Amino acid sequence: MSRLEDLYKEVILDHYRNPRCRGELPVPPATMAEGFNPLCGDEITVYVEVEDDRLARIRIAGRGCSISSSSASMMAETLEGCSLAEVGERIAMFNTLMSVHEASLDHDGLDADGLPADDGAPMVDDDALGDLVALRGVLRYPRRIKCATLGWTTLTKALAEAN
Amino acid sequence: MSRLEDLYKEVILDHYRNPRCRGELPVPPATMAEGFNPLCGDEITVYVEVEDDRLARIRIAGRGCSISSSSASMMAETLEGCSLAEVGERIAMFNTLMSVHEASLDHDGLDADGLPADDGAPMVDDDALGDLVALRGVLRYPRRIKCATLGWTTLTKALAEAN
Amino acid sequence: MTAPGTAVELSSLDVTSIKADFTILERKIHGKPVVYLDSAASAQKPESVLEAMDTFARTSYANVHRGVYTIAEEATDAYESARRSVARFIGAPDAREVIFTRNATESINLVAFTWGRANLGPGDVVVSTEMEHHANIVPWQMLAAEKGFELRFIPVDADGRLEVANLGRLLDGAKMLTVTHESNVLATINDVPELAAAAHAAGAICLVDACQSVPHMPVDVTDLGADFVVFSGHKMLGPTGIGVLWGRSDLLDAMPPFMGGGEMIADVRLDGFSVNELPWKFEAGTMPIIEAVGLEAAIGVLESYGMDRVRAHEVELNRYALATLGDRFGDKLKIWGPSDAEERGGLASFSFDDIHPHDISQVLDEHGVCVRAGHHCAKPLMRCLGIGATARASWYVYNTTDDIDALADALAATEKFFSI
Amino acid sequence: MTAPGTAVELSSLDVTSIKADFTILERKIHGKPVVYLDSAASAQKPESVLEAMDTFARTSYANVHRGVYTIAEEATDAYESARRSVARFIGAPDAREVIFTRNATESINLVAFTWGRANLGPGDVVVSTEMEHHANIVPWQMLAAEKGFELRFIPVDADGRLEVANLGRLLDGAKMLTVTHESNVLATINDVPELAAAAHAAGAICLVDACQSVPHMPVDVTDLGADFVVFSGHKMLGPTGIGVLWGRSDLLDAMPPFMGGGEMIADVRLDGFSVNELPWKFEAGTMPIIEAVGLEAAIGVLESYGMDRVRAHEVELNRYALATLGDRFGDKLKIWGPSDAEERGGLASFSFDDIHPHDISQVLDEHGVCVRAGHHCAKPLMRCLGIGATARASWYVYNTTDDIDALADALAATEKFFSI
Ligand SMILES: Cc1ncc(COP(=O)(O)O)c(C=O)c1O
Ligand SMILES: Cc1ncc(COP(=O)(O)O)c(C=O)c1O
Repeated sequence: MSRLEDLYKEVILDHYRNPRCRGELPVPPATMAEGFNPLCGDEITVYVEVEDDRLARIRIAGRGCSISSSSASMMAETLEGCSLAEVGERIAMFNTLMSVHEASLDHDGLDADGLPADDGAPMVDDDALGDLVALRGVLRYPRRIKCATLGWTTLTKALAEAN
Repeated sequence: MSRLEDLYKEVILDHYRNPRCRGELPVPPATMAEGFNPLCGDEITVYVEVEDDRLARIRIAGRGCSISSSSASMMAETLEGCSLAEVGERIAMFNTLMSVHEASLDHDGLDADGLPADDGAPMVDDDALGDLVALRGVLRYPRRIKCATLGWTTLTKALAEAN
Repeated sequence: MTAPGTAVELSSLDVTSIKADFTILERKIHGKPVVYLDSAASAQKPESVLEAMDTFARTSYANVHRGVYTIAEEATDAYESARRSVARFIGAPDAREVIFTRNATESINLVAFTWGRANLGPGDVVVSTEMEHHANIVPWQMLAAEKGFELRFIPVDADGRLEVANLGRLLDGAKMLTVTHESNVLATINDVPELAAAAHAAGAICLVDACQSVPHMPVDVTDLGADFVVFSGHKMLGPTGIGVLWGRSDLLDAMPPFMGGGEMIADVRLDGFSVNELPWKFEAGTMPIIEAVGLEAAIGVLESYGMDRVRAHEVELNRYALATLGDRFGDKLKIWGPSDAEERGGLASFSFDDIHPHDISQVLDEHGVCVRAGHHCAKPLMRCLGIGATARASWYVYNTTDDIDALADALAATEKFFSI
Repeated sequence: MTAPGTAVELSSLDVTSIKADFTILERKIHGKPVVYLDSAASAQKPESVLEAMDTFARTSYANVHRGVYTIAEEATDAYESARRSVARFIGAPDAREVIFTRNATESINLVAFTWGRANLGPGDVVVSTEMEHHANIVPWQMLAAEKGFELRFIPVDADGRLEVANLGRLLDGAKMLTVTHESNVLATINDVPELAAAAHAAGAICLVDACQSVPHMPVDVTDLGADFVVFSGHKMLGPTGIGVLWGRSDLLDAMPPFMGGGEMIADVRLDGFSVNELPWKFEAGTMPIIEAVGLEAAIGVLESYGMDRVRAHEVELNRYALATLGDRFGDKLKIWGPSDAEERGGLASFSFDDIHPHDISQVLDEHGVCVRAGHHCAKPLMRCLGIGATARASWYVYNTTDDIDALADALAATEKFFSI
């Protein structure tokens, strides 16, 4: 089961069982966005409230698999309270980590294990990622990458609404 | 070349080289109809003038392959001057001869030579057909049947116009 | 996995010899023999289908209809022979009523774009059901948005059956009832003859989405009383790239053409065109010729099994699956749809112990068990059921009770994995 | 037939070894070796294409996009890899701009039904040419009848070239120029970069029918300057049942979807739906998955030959054919289109001594020689040329000068037969 445990790391299962920042926020003052994963039907709603250029509050509603729920939960926990500049950086970093997704039509650059090959692979510093590094294992499962990124792309839309 | 000569009988080549009843008729009093063979692009126009329940005059215009030209030429030669009742009978007889065409979506009933098998095959008296019997060879070439029938279906339309 | 020999005897089909015809089923996934339980999404292809296509391509391939040389004649004969086989298989009165398309989705769109566009406008009504596949909802929504007619849906009851109590009211003023023969999520088999009769009584015509029925049970379009019937080749042991629309010839004759191009025309001038006769009127451009040959071979295989026996086999698997999963997982596992094995098609969508279907499918794969997870292109139905997704296992001619046991074993392992 | 050894050396391609890859070319017709000269209608399929499809179906087949299990992942990867290969082959900036369809005809209809329906109305103009295939005329005629825009045609001159003297006036007010890259009758290769630039200067976009060019010469969609490019798999050594639409992503993004169904949606509710992203937005229902694998293999084969060399080979055959047929039949045989071998694609449509093309093709078949006879789905062009039909011989990677000699010998026999 080592392959599976690579995907379902303990920290992922923990966030799945005990999701952080669950709930809704009144709109307005908050803004919100909905995201769909056409593959599995998962729906997620991200609520954000921006105050003084900070992501003051973030709440996640909707349902998802362990990967999408835990990714959104980790995202919310990591980003709540951060400055918008930091939030933008984190999102960019996560997108880079998952960039096999963005290039999902072009993921030739995987090594024999399905992990990004050294050359040309996105390089993201594990330390900067914190818990999120646990999601690296998803890269082995290209179809699940959309699960991992669902919360993040929905957050990006919600923040765009806030402008 | 015996296969070929079965298709291109001498009488067919004769009608092809010297087509009978070529030309047009003034409309009215004549009526006319146009026919297309979508396979090869052949176009034929049949002009008819009915007087006293007789097919008084028939003219053929347009271009076609040896099979469609000769079939139309033989048709015109045979039918000009006949009573409408006789014309109807001849058309029906020809359609029976070519009925592999009408059932071209269902021509399972061919024998090993591609000719209609005895059982279930259309039985038409060779004597009654006259020269037209030469067109029997076409049945071996299912895709050419539309060539042989083009003049006849167009005549049927032209006669319908006359009513 | 249960010990060898415990598999229930299924007298209806000789599955062992059938299975040997499907090379892919010899494969191992992560070291485990593959257990393919996703035939409702697409079926595997037997030896004789692959061979028929390969042989045709190696001996008689050419473009059809447009050539008089021998190979082109042979190719045309093969293509039109496939049409006749389809007509025979579904009891179509006339082979000219069989139109080849890319898939069932295109077949439905064809009807919406042609019959629909010509016949539907403001004040008109199209009735569908809450259990339809997106393929039988979205084309009508797109057309409704353009033409301004009303779209109504027959609701689904708690057992996953169509709620027909108010059918008369729903059909009032309707011009079209479009309904699935079998739900690809609930396994419910709808009473199409009754529904079609009700539609006709209300002055509507009836389109039947037979994607899940034609591959799995005897279907006769005349017995159904339908006006249009659609299905896909790839779900019935045939190749991808080919689907079927059957329609009553009077309706097809009256309909405008769909796509424009070669073969569907009788004549083209710079200022206009005239349309070819049926069935070619609806077949624009070079069609899936090799695929038609494969579809005919698939029909031959199914006919050799006998569709009655295919159905009997699947009902036996239904019975075994309902019993096994019920015994082993009790209330933790909910199978959606009717509870009677006889009333179901050969599939089971389930919810399991709050584990997300995606995660179920992922862990099952580790055991070689292939099931689908998601909304199965039936999001409106998912909303009715109050869920986002299900896992779905579906069986076909090559599946056995061993496969159901493998599913159950893998589900037990899944439960354990997520409860650690 | 000329004696062995007299065949002109074609340095560009190793045709002997290529030919060995096409089993069907070993066949005999009426006792004569088959001489396949109908690749412009459809090409034969090499070993590696047939094998790629067969192997995929035997090892990794499942429906794509909707499953997370291993085989479904492999199938999805194979399907999306085919898309990337197509993008690379035609120099598409982004694989998401490559839409799979059933054939080129559907690709053009897709643009007409979506871009056309959204952008064209009374007062608008679409410009096409007199040398188009029906696939690039009828869809626009159908739409013009519905939407009331004007359709104009660039005329063809006596040499079979587009008459561009009045291009500016024709393009005045146009929103779309839709033009073939190479005429499937005249063999004329149009100057698409110049035509597309003229279209853009007039404020129109440009669709290129590349059915006859992509299989036969290097084509780069960016170099063409086109906005849409369409072609079919079956003419480029690939399977039937799959075609391609390439489009600029900004145009595709702005277009409404075409057919409704699974895969093309992001969400469906009873009261509406939202659309998926590119390219899937335009791919409704189960696509030709196995065929995509075959198309990728065909591209691999063509790339291994090198498209420059494919083109060079065909030009050499052009040269040989023009010389041989001219020498042997003089004025009795008229080849339509440009007289310079370099300006022509690899085909020759001809009229011969008043013998009807149908009759020519029939007698040629008796000699094993396969040529097409008819209007080649270009009836408006036939009317311009003042003829009803032509016979057409077309060559490809597996043809040699021997095949041209066989054609000439069979033509001599035809002449003799009809002059008896
Ligand atoms: C120039 C041209 N355009 C369009 C087509 C239509 O292609 P298809 O039948 O594959 O859709 C063809 C081939 O028949 C062609 O030669
Ligand atoms: C009930 C039903 N309708 C329609 C479809 C669509 O079939 P296809 O994708 O072959 O067009 C499917 C299969 O996915 C189905 O199960």
